Amino acid sequence: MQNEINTGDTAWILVSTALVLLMTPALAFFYGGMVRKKNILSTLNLSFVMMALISVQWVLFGYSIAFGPSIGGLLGGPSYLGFNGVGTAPNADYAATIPHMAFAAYQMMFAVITPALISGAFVERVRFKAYVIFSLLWATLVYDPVAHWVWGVGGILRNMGALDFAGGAVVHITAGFSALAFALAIRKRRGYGNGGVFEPHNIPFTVLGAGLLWAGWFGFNGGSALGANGLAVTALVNTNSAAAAAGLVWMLLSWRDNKPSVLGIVTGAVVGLVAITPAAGFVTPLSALIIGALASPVSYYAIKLRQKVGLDESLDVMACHGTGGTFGALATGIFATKMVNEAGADGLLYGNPAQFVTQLLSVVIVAVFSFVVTFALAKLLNRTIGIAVSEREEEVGLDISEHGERAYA
Amino acid sequence: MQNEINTGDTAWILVSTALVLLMTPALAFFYGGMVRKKNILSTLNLSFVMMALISVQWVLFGYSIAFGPSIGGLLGGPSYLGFNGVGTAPNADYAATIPHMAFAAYQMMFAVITPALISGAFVERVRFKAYVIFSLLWATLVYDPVAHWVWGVGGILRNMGALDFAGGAVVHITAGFSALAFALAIRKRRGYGNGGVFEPHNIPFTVLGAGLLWAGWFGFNGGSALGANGLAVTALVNTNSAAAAAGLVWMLLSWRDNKPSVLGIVTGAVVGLVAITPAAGFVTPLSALIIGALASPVSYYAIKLRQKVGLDESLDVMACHGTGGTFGALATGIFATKMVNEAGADGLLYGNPAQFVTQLLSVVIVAVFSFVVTFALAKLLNRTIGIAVSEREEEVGLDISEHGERAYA
Amino acid sequence: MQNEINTGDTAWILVSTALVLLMTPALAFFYGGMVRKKNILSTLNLSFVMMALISVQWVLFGYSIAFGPSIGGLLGGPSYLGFNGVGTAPNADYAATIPHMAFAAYQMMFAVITPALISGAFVERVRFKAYVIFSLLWATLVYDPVAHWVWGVGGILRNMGALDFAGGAVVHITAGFSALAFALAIRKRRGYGNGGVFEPHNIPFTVLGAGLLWAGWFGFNGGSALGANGLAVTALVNTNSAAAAAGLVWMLLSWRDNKPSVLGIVTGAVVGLVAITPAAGFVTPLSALIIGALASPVSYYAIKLRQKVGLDESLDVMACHGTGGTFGALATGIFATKMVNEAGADGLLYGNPAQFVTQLLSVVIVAVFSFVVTFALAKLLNRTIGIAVSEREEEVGLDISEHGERAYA
Amino acid sequence: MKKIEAIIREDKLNDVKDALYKVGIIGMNVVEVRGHGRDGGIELVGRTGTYRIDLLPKIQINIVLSDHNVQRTVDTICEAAHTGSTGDGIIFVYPVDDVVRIRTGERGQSALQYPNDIDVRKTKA
Amino acid sequence: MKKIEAIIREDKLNDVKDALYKVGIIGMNVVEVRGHGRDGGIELVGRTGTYRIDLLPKIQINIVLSDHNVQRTVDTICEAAHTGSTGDGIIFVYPVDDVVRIRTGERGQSALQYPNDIDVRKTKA
Amino acid sequence: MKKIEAIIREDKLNDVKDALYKVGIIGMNVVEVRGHGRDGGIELVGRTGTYRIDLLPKIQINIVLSDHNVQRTVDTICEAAHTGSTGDGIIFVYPVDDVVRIRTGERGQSALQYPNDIDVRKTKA
Ligand SMILES: Nc1ncnc2c1ncn2[C@@H]1O[C@H](COP(=O)(O)OP(=O)(O)O)[C@@H](O)[C@H]1O
Ligand SMILES: Nc1ncnc2c1ncn2[C@@H]1O[C@H](COP(=O)(O)OP(=O)(O)O)[C@@H](O)[C@H]1O
Ligand SMILES: Nc1ncnc2c1ncn2[C@@H]1O[C@H](COP(=O)(O)OP(=O)(O)O)[C@@H](O)[C@H]1O
Repeated sequence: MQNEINTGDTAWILVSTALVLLMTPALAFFYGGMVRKKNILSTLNLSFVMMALISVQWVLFGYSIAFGPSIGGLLGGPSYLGFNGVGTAPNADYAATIPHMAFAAYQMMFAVITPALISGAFVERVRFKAYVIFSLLWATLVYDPVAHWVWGVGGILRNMGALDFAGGAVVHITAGFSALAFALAIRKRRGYGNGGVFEPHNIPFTVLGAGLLWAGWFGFNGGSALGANGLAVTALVNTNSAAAAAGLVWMLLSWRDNKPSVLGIVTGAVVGLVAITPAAGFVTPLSALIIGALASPVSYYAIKLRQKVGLDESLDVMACHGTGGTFGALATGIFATKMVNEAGADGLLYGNPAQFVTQLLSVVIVAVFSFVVTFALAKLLNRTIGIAVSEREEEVGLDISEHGERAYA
Repeated sequence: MQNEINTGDTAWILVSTALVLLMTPALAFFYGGMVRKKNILSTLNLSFVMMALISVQWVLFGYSIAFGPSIGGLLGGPSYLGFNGVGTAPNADYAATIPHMAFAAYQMMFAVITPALISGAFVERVRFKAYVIFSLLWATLVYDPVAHWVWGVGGILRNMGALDFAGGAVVHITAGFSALAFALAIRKRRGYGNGGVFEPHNIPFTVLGAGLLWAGWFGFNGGSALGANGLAVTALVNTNSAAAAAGLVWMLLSWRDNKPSVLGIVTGAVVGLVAITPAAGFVTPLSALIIGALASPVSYYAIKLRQKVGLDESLDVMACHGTGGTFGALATGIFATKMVNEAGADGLLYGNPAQFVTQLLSVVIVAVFSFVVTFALAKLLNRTIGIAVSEREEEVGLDISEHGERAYA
Repeated sequence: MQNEINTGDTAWILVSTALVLLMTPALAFFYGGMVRKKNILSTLNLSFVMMALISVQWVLFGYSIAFGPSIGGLLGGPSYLGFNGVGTAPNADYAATIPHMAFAAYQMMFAVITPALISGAFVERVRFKAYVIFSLLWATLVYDPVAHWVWGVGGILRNMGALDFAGGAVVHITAGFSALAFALAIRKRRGYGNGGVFEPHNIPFTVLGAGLLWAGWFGFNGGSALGANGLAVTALVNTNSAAAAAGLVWMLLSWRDNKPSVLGIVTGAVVGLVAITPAAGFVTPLSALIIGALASPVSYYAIKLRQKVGLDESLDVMACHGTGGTFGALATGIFATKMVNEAGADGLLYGNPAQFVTQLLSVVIVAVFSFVVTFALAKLLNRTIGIAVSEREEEVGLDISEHGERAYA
Repeated sequence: MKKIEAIIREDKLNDVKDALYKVGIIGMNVVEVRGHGRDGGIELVGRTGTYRIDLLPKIQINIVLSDHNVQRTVDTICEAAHTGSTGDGIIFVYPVDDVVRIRTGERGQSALQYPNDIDVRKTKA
Repeated sequence: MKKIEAIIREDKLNDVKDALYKVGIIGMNVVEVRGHGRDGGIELVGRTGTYRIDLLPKIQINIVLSDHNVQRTVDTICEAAHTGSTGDGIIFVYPVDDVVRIRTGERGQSALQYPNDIDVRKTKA
Repeated sequence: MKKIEAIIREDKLNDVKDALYKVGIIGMNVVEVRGHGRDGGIELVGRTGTYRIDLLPKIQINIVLSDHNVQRTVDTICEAAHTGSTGDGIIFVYPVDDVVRIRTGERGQSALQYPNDIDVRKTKA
């Protein structure tokens, strides 16, 4: 029987679950290092609290919306509410060699980190209460459906043939475009674009976060093979290659403009990790190097553009995740090859331009959907409870005004 | 033959060993963030040095006391001194599919972290020399025997039918009640309960520690299945669920009293992890959510009580680990079900109130034993070499007075 | 067929790859805590950037030089340029049960961290541009060939019968002696040995780094078994034992001289990890305890000597890695026993003094080669582009002068 | 010459600095202090419940300037730093005997002048 | 009016603060400094052996007050901060020209008064 | 007695301290400040491009000493702290009314003397 549990595959998915879980605190520090001292706890918490909030949401109903039996390709049905029916036997639809619950747990960690990613858009001024409500709604109305479309059996984008190995669209494009939408809905930080200085208060924290993210991403992309097999290895190598190339190129870009920035190198690495995410299981290591190398300038100039426009999308979630994820999804349509993964498809370079079109279409659908729903949510919340703290509270800092705490004594 | 090594199971236990090892430095930072700047190195070291001290103790004789062939259900015999006879073939008594030495190594990490947990009771004033001697004696006289009673083949509590999946009693109850005993034996910090302000000096460190602890706990509880199987997955999901629910509830408690505290959220998560430890392999994810959700108020009000009483059990090891572990052990007697784990038992809710009584009995035995031995040890050491530094040394800070070092320049 | 992929083995190597990757950021913090505030970003980056630079080098040609079909035992041939031919089927020459690419990825992480280790020799004054060029050349001219000699099928030292389980020679001796050579070629830091105070600016970072290194080393040594088997378990237990014993002994040494230094304890642990590296898969746990216990005084007095001589080998790479690695390689020749690993050899204590001589010879060859090539490279670069920043730039700090950044605001 | 020491709220630094630049006060330095006055401290949230911090973070701005600039500068700071609630801070004025600019060796009054500051503008006028 | 600058041991801050509150000195601010005097520095332990730090962390307390409070305040600090061993610190007294309270605009003496402080008590008496 | 307040570059602290020890100035304390003068700030590199910091880190050295030591001390600092480029810093001199050494209770001049300092040497000579 093919549906027996394979211990090696299970071990790898358990570990990958731990690795992806760890990415949320890693992200907390990656972001936290870039804010001012008075907002560090607030920023750390915007990520950390997702581990609590979305984990509960996922067990109660999120997983069922995302991976329950499809209702018209749009939503999962209620079969798995409360992890009911999510047992230790495999669910062959998704992963035939590991317990169903391992698949559900692994996917949970993706659901947790995605709203945390968005938080970079509005740090240093968001009202915590509004954020809690927003992220709960967002997970339910944006993340879970999109996960269903792309990965759910019967999901509309999956049926269309869109490739997304580990969440280029599901995680990064949704997060990026939602960040953009939210940033347009919330007011700027005091003094932004107007003499205010927003100096990162602890870049070592950002480096620490980046280091942990890099390692965690091996679980994010490698684990998406859902087994300890050749595909997992390919994904891991591609992940590492893209991160490396992107880090190097960002270093050179900042060097040309100025000096080789450390913040730039680690940012570049993260952008490379983002860009390879949809492609990791479909391309060769050399293609991964190219994808990483090209992702850096794309995000680099996207940040410059964003700054020029004067939008306070504070930690550049759109430029890093939205643009990076979009670039990666399109690159998948170019560099994918069945030589690497028979279950995948050939891309433009391998004689199949149609795949590129499919990728483009899926990107547009996910981006527009995420943007629109998020913008509506943010505006609605702003009308009702307000999404930004008062200017006075912002001055004092969110650690004290929102949490009554001081990070450092 | 059933006693062949399974590579998948072995891989998972190796990884779990690494994850649990990492929990000790994680704890170091969890605790370290909450002390004052002048005691950070001392506090980090109280955890870190256990990795050195107890690892050696365990290889030389600790493992043999805990898991050697039982002598009357009370102690293990000397068969495994110096890891003699602990080879790479499986020991079917404990884990039939992994090398015996993997089991021994995995268990070692539990022995290492437990005395480190206790250190939270007396940070900022303990004499390092006394701590080293104490923890060596404690590991030998408290931890190793209790591990034998609960987990050893023939151990008295195991024979009684007490359930303790991953160390609710062995790790958390022993640590918590020992912390209480030690705190009663050692003098308070200067100014405690008397105008002194003990502001945490670096809450981000505490958040970092909590993030690493959460991930490490997947190895702590998930690894206790001793294989990469359905049970491991269940334990992991339960672990995550309880942590999440407890974090959320603590947030709400602190919000109601004041503001949603970040230190509170991460503390809550850790308390949830503690409470689910004995239950992780015996309950359903929904029960895990409930256990987590209830553990938070229990510990929350235990801290308030402790503060009211004026006891300087500085980082609330009793309230978080002692109370949390006790609550979890009892909850196991309520929520356990054979549907999750046939090797387990049914609890109160599943028609077997006797299990609850068994759990209660085992808790009392372990708690009383830990308390009494620790109190005696602490008093004895206090008479002989002194367990607290002088007030003058405390003023200067333990980093300089005990270690001759300064953490930050 | 024996060449099928084993999922358990593959899972363990994937995880080990992640663990070893994580050692590079861990090293960044281990080193970063010991420099002054104005050089923290620079120091972190000297490690971090290797993840980018050497990963690319390895995929493009490094792996082929190290593990391509041997050309006279000296170098690997070009078969694997661009990871060409490095597929998902096993390469039985190196690891018969995991994808060839997994082996290549795992080995990559060793290539990444080794030049990062060297950076401890010249922190706080090295010119970044020179470092980038140096490390690229060093990886190509020193690391890749030596890896081939020791581990490559047909490699000259492998053929000689030299034992190096996980890189005592390939990683630590090359790094240590190269550090020594570079330190002799570069000028001292301003004020070194002349009233200047070089106080570590953040020892908690160093403790964090040490904790992560310890856990990562389980992948470094345990993974070198290339499967989730008894050998991996033995290596892991030995690794932990040596680290523990070395940490304890260093504590006692510093206590005797002064006070039990926390920086000393964590340094000792790292030295123990270094020393056990070549021996981890060949000795018993009790031998590992002894190796760790003896490694500490060796490195301890090596640092004292280095200080007395007045050489500014700033973070003691030679004393910790060079001396520790050499000691470990020789100890392997003493304590190795076929009872632990049949594929190994017996050492001096087990009646085979010849092994000791082989070890000695291999150490000398690797040490001399590393020293000479590095010294030549450093001198050459110094003549052309200069390997140290100006004194004025050093005064300002490398974070600002080399990277235009400030770590803390 | 006088020295002005203004203790203000942390988050008023930018406003005060900008206001001072506008009236031509350019030379200054800034220290982080913790102070206690009529302001009674703040409650912070711990794991459970709260604790009180009675020394609050403040910013101290030090400016050395000519006597005739004191009044205007004090007024400028008062205005920019004012919120009306407890904790706004306090300004002290001290006598100064001498000033030496390290780079140029200039002494006294002239060491205090900057291209666009009040005194220079006055001199030009 | 005078300004008192007291350089004391870090760990004496709480004692001195409490003693000052008791005699009615409420307004103050505190800065972390590093100082060198007769105290020769400390040896710190490194990986092996030790190294010397010659600027030791100290706390500087700044208090501005009326002339007639100076003596009592200096005595109070001296008593609370005294340990008798090297490194106890030093107190400086400076002249002050003026004081302005930002919130209220009060000037001079009256800007220095607090509900329970020495001067107010005296006035009431 | 006078107080010297010297604002210097961060990286000149060791040089200045050593130079002062050599001429017998031993008592001092040091604070980290951020200052703005003719020096216009620095550009720092961010993820892309740069941003400007207009308050630069400086070191403030405080020394209280006898009147007749002021000139020599100011000269010593000027020399040791001088680089010639903008941002070298500035020295202020203030009057001091009194000094009390906490450990010994010594007051005034004598509280300022150290075994090897200028005054003591002079007295011996
Ligand atoms: N007498 C004083 N000496 C020195 N600093 C003082 C004095 N009085 C107040 N301060 C400083 O001024 C700050 C603000 O004083 P506070 O009394 O709180 O202002 P407000 O008048 O707005 O209530 C204090 O935190 C302290 O730093
Ligand atoms: N002349 C001085 N000017 C400024 N600060 C001084 C002076 N003398 C001493 N200090 C400060 O006072 C502190 C304590 O002085 P020290 O001579 O060590 O005290 P003690 O008299 O107890 O030995 C020093 O660390 C320094 O901060
Ligand atoms: N009028 C002033 N009041 C207080 N501090 C000042 C004043 N002018 C300069 N400073 C301090 O001196 C430092 C150096 O001044 P700056 O004008 O940059 O020196 P330079 O003359 O070398 O250009 C400043 O950063 C500031 O800290």
